[in-house]
Amino acid sequence: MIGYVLEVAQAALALVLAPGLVGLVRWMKARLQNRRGAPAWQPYRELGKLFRKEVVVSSNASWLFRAAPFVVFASTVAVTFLVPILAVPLPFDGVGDLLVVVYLLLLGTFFLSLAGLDPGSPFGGMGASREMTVAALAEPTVALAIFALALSAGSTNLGQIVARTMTAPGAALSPGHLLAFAALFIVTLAETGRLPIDNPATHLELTMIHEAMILEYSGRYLALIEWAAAVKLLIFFSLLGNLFVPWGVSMALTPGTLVVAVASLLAKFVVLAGAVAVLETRIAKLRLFRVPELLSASFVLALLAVTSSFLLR
Amino acid sequence: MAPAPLLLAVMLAGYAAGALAALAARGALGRGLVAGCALVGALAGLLLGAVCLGAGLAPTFTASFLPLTGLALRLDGLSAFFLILIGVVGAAVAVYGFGYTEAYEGRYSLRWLGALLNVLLLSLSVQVMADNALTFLMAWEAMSLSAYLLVLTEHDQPGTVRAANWYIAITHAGFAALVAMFLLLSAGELTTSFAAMRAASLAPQVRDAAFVLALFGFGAKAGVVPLHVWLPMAHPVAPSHVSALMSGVVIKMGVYGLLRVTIDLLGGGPAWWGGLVLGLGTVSALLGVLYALMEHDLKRLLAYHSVENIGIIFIGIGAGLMFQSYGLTTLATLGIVGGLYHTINHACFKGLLFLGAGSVLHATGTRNMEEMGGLIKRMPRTAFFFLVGACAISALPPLNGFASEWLVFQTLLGGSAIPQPEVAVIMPIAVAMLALTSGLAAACFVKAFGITFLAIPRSPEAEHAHEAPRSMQVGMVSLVLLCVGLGLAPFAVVPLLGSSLAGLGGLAPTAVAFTLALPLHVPGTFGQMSAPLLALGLALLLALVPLVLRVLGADRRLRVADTWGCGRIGQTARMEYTATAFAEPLRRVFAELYRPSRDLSIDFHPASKYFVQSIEYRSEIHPWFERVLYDPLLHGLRGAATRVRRLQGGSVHLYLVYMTLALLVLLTVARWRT
Amino acid sequence: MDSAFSQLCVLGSSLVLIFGLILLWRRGVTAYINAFVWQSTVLSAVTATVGYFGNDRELYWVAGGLFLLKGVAIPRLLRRMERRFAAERELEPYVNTATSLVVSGLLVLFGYAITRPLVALSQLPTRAGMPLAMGLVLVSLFVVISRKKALTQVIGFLMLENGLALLAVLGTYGIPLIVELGVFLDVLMGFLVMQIFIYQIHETFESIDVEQLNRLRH
Amino acid sequence: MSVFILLLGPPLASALLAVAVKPYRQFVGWANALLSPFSIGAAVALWGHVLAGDVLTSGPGEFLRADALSTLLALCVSVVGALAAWLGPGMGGDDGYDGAQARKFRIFGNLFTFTMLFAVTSNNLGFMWIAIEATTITSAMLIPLHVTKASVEASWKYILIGSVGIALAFGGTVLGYFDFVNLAGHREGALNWTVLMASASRLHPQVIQLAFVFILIGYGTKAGLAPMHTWLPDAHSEAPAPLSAMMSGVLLAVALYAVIRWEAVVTAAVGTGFTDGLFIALGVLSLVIAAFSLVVQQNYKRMLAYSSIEHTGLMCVGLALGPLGSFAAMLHLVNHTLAKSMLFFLAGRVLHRYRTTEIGRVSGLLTVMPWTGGLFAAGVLAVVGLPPFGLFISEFALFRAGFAAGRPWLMGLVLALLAVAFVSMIGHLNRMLYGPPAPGVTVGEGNGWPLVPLGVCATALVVLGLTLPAPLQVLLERIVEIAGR
Amino acid sequence: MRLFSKIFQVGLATEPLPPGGADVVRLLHEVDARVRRLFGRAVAVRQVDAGSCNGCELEITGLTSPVYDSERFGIHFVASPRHADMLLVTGPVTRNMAVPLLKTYEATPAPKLVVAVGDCARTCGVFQGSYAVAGSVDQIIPVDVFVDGCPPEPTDILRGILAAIGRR
Repeated sequence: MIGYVLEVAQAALALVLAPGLVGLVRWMKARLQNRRGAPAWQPYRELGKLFRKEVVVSSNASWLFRAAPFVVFASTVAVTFLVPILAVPLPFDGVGDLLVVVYLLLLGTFFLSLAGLDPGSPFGGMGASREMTVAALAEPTVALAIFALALSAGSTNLGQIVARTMTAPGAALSPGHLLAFAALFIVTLAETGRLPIDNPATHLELTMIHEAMILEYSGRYLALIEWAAAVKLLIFFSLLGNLFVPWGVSMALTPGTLVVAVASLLAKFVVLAGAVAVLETRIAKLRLFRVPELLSASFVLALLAVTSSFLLR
Repeated sequence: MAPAPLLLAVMLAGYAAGALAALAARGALGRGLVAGCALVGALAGLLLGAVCLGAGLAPTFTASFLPLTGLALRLDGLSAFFLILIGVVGAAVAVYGFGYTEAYEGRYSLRWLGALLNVLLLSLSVQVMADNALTFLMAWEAMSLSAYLLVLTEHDQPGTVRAANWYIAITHAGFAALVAMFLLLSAGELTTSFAAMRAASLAPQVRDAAFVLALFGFGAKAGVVPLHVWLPMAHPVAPSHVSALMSGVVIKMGVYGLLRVTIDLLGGGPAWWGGLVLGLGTVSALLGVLYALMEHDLKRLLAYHSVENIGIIFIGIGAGLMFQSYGLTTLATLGIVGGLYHTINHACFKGLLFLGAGSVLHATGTRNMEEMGGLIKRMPRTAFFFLVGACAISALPPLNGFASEWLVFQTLLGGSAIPQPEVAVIMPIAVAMLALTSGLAAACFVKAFGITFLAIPRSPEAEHAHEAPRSMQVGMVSLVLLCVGLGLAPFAVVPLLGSSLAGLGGLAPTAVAFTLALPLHVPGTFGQMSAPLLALGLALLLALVPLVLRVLGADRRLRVADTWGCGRIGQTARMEYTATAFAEPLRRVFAELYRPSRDLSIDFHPASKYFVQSIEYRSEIHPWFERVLYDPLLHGLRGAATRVRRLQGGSVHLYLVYMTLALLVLLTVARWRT
Repeated sequence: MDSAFSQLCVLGSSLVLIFGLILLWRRGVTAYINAFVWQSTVLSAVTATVGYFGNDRELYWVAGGLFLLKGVAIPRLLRRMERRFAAERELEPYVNTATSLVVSGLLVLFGYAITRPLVALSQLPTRAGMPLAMGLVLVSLFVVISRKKALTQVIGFLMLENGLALLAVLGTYGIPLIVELGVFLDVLMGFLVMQIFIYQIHETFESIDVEQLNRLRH
Repeated sequence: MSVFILLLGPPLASALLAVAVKPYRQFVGWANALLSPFSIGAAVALWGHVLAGDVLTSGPGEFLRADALSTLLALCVSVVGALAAWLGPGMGGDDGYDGAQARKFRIFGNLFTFTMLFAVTSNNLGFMWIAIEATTITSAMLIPLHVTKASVEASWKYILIGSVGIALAFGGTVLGYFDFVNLAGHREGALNWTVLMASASRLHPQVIQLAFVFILIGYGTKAGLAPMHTWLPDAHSEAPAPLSAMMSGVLLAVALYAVIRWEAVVTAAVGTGFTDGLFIALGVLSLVIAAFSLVVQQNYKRMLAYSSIEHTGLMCVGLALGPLGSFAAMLHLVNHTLAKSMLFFLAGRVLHRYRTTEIGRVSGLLTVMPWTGGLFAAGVLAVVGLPPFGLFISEFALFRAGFAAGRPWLMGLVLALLAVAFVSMIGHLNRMLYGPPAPGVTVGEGNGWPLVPLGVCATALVVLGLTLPAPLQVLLERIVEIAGR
Repeated sequence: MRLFSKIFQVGLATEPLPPGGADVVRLLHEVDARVRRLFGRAVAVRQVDAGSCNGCELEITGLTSPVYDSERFGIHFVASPRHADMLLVTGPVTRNMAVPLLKTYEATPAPKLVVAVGDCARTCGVFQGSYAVAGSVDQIIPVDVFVDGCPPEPTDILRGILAAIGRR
């Protein structure tokens, strides 16, 4: 029973924390630009505002346009039940493994891209096309990273991976793991629309990827999409944090370990957010047609990860 | 046991009656009879398969009907599975065809269309039950021939005859290989019965040769790269319900044959067999989807996706064969089960997609996606069905495509069990390629669905499109339900598939014990997942989110306005993103592969070059294997033909010279022969 | 006695072959017809000789038939055709005279080589002539191949049959009479049909040059 | 005796009737058509005798003899002869022939049938030779039924090459006789096949081999084996349709019959190795030439002719593949006879309507003459070896024999060549069947009754594809025994 | 690394917003309290150039710089009017831009505010009377706040925006 409670609590925590995480990255970036910046909780205010605004829908759009935000949100939230954020093992661990996670996220992307095409705006189509390109090219890297992890853990189920890594800490520092981490980090940047692949703060339609798709959205639909994007960032951070550096994740489900889990999770988030912020300050956006090069680099990293796991087995 | 002969008789009678009725009756009655008889036959076949698979029976039927060897039928698990496959798609296609062929009335010969459809179904059903080589080959050629003639239905359309020629040429080359293969296997055994082939002990070289021939023959039918060239030509020009049947079932006979021969008759082989199948599968999957991305002809796009999905099926089977060669029978069964699962899944969703494309074609009269758009409002049901198919083929959970791809992934992950790392390393590469394939497939179907159904119509035909008639909808709905059902119930389907393979050469004597609990737990290896719970969760969340929003008092105002286009005045279809544009980024990424030829011509205003009057952009992609593989072949053939033709030069003296030379040579041989 | 018989046979066969070779050497159609007449006459003489020495009455009939058919009837028809087409001279052949003679020499040698087992097997005194008969068959084939006029080809073909007849007579003292009669009938009919066709060729092509017959190809 | 009279009489009587009635009258054709079934009946009666296990002989010195092999050929010849009688010129209606032509056809066509029937029932190998030589003469007369440059050319080539070839066969006969005479001396009926067979095993191997080379080249010329096939595409394409059908359908088979008769003798003398080698060499060469000639063929009658070469080659290869192969070859012979004669009759209809033999100028055949087009398509699909037609079964049996005989590479080559022929013919067929009707061609089936017997042919082909009737099987098995396998 | 040491040395560059007179900001009417509360801490701005000489745009660009840093007030610029709460309109409305401006306004979901920046937006400035000019912003769409100046300083614009959402 406690497991199910924890499962729901974990999902709720993810939902609640996600906008703050985005705010944190933004705040850190502002500071790195020598700006005062908005506080980390600014995204909550924006979401709140959007939920209370009117929705304007294109006259060309169909029901798909209105259904897509819910699909995106639901699929993303569903993932939070499968990803170990605080504790393992959780009862839903067997419902889906890492592959399910990846394809659930793809489900969201799929519908969002369709929604981008629905109003018939050229920007939407452009965004959809680019988003799907990036998603498709990121896919093999994710799969290989999974392969590398699954090899050493003997399972693709996330709880299993975390538990196995905890019991055999040496694996976390193996070259396979490190390479896989690097590969997955690049994929995280791509999947969550971060620099150098996409600039979340751009105003120029022609350079957009994710933003271009959702140019038509407003009000609560926009809020759901933004929120889902934030949750997606949190999911990837959790994967990076907990799969590769699982320490801190509660395995005993006692209050004490849970507190430690929350604390360690926050610490990991801060570190990762800092890394993203520093990176985004340091580098410029890539030209769209050079993005595949970056992704293929990450693919090579992942491939090296797998082969090294094989050879060092 | 008792119902099996009865069901078999009903099935055969149904198809035969359908074929005869088609020739006899005309008009709506004729179409109805064709559809009804085919439906009866298909359902009987479905039941027959289900009964045998469920009860684990393997009844045999023989008749001294065919010369030389007699007709021999045997229904084991594998046959039963494929009977179910034929039944499922056949039934949907039959019902759909009733409405779809109405538009053919008066334009094309409905008699032959109906008769051949039934003959095709009949030959397919007989083929999967064949228990000797002659029965198999007869049914095989009957299938090829009827499919070929069905492709020719719209023979007055450009490209149809050419497509049919390519189809029959490649499929016949494959057939020749199959004849050789079976006769090699029968090793002088004149009855060519499969039982004798199983028992025969052949030299390794002969086995290898038989395998390569089988791979060629069945690969040609299945449309594996580089033997797939006929597929994107023939599928689009066939009537859509025939395309659905061809893509859903006919090409699957390649899969059936490959399994029957390599697993059952040959009992598996060395690791390179599996490696070859796996490699071909990987290449097919990737190239198939990459070429699909560049297609703007909706049915050609789907046809290329058939290449892709056959590739995925081959990946599963290839991995299974490899594991089998290393004695890892559980993993081997798993891989083949994955392949089979994807086989039936592909039959359902590709059948559905072709039927959907057929409805679109029916409504708009064009297959060119660039002339569609906005159909979701004009034909909402078809759009919804197509969307389900698109999601399924893109392997999105919780639909069926995901379940089988997941299984294939899991099999490949088991590759670490292979003792040789340098061999095992193939598996992660296959994993990566499979992942890339499914990502690209999703991109492709965003394009296919988005450009076809969404936004505003790009042509008057699309503007005035109408919803498909009821019978066509019924055909599609049945497949939609199957896509969902197969996606939700892997826990039930997988053990069934496992039992269908039970006891086939070298595989585990009984079905692998997949637990019948909710999660699909893959024994001995990597992951588990639960499709029903996943679907339930998604459904709950989808229902909950709007509810919570309402409870929390989110704003519910909604206003309809123009599409935002930076304030420009009036939106026309020409401003929309096109399919070409959608695929452009990927075309650049894979430019090395596509080697597109671009042709850009700009007309300037006579007064100033700053005013452009028109821009014409044409770009074509020539698949390189046609250039590298088929052109030299055709060239060589034509060259040889020209040289041989020169022999018949018209001079009677020359002819007499041939004769005299032949005489002298043969006399020399005869005189000095020891 | 046998040796004389044998000598006569070889002499006759040699003559038959030489008349065949004349075709390669001379150019005029008249000369060809004359050579053919002489060849047929010698052939029937050889047949009669074999009949005499071999005590085979039937062969006299054969010899008579041969002479009437090939020495008298067919040459008359040939001469009529020759006059009709005014085809005095053969056209330039595919192979010139010198080469033709060399080739036919080789062909006769080949005939010798081929018939070695026959000669070795046979006990008949006539056996020494068999290689020459085989040589004639091959040389006649060469004539048909290398000469352009339809008329010459017909003569070559008739000589081919002469060679075969010689082979039959020398090897087996002739095939059964009833069969032989059938063969005669066939030869006559075949020749008549060929004659009809030559007239037709002349009518439609206004020449009997076979080289023109080359529109059917591939 | 009566059976033989019934077999040989009708064509002879028809020919004589046609000679007697001048100018031509329509009743001559009808009389011919009515008489021709008697031949078929006689052939069936022979079949009955064969099934009962006895060999019918007749005439002085067992002059005529009908064993299983003869019976099969007699059946084929009489059926195709009857088809030609029914569908030939001079039966009324606008068939494109005048009275003189019809009379000529009735005379020589029936003589042609008669000579073929005589060839296959003659026990004496000399008479067999005479009859086959006579087939050349009678059929050559009919090729330029319409006198054109092309038909005259074709007939000249046919008569010249055919005569030279058949003369060589005579040489072979003489050599064989020589061998026999050396062994046994002059004897009554020495050229009788039965007599020859009785002492065949003691014949001198080298001599009989040389004889067989002459025989094979000679009769092979008539059978259309490469490289002596050269007359065949010309003659078949220029001959009137009924004659093409007879030549392609049965003349080739009769020539092959002669080869098989001698092959039995040679096999008894020197074993199967020698003949097998020759059969395979010539058969494969025929297949190669036919297959590649089909690739870029532009004339549909020539296409059918090359297809005949291909099938003769195939039968020849089959004869070299042991008893099973011989069985398959004979079955193939039956199937090919049915399919190819049907096709040539149909080609005649097409030619009559389109006035061209060019594939490229025949388009929309299915629209112009749906039934003719459909049957033509069925025929072509049959000759390329697709089920449910009989040729599929016989080809399969042939391959099975080849693999069982341990010749996988040879069979692989043959399969590949057949695939080339298949692809080519299907392509040509499609060019004819589809597309818009050629300009200036009247649309409509026209006189449909000739299609009835052809439809029966097609049905028979399908029946043979689905089942092998026991009487036929027994007949073919007997033949295999005769062929010395 | 040099970049990061520079960042560290500079420290915070943002200057506090100095209190200033309301003379350059003209409030046309009080904003609805609910709207004010809604937008109080988060407002998305879509900038519309209705025909400006781009002087005002230069100043607006200054708003996102570290010195003025509008983000600290929760003000950020967005790319689509669908996302926006407020339109920041500059320049006289030219004939070409009248309909686009109107469409932009329609595209913006309610509740929404309009801030017109610069003299031209209010009076058409030197372009007044030109054949190409359709009129001032308020002649096309309802305006909530005018910010005077040619061009106005970034601080003034910031104050105008804040005034519009009731956070003086």
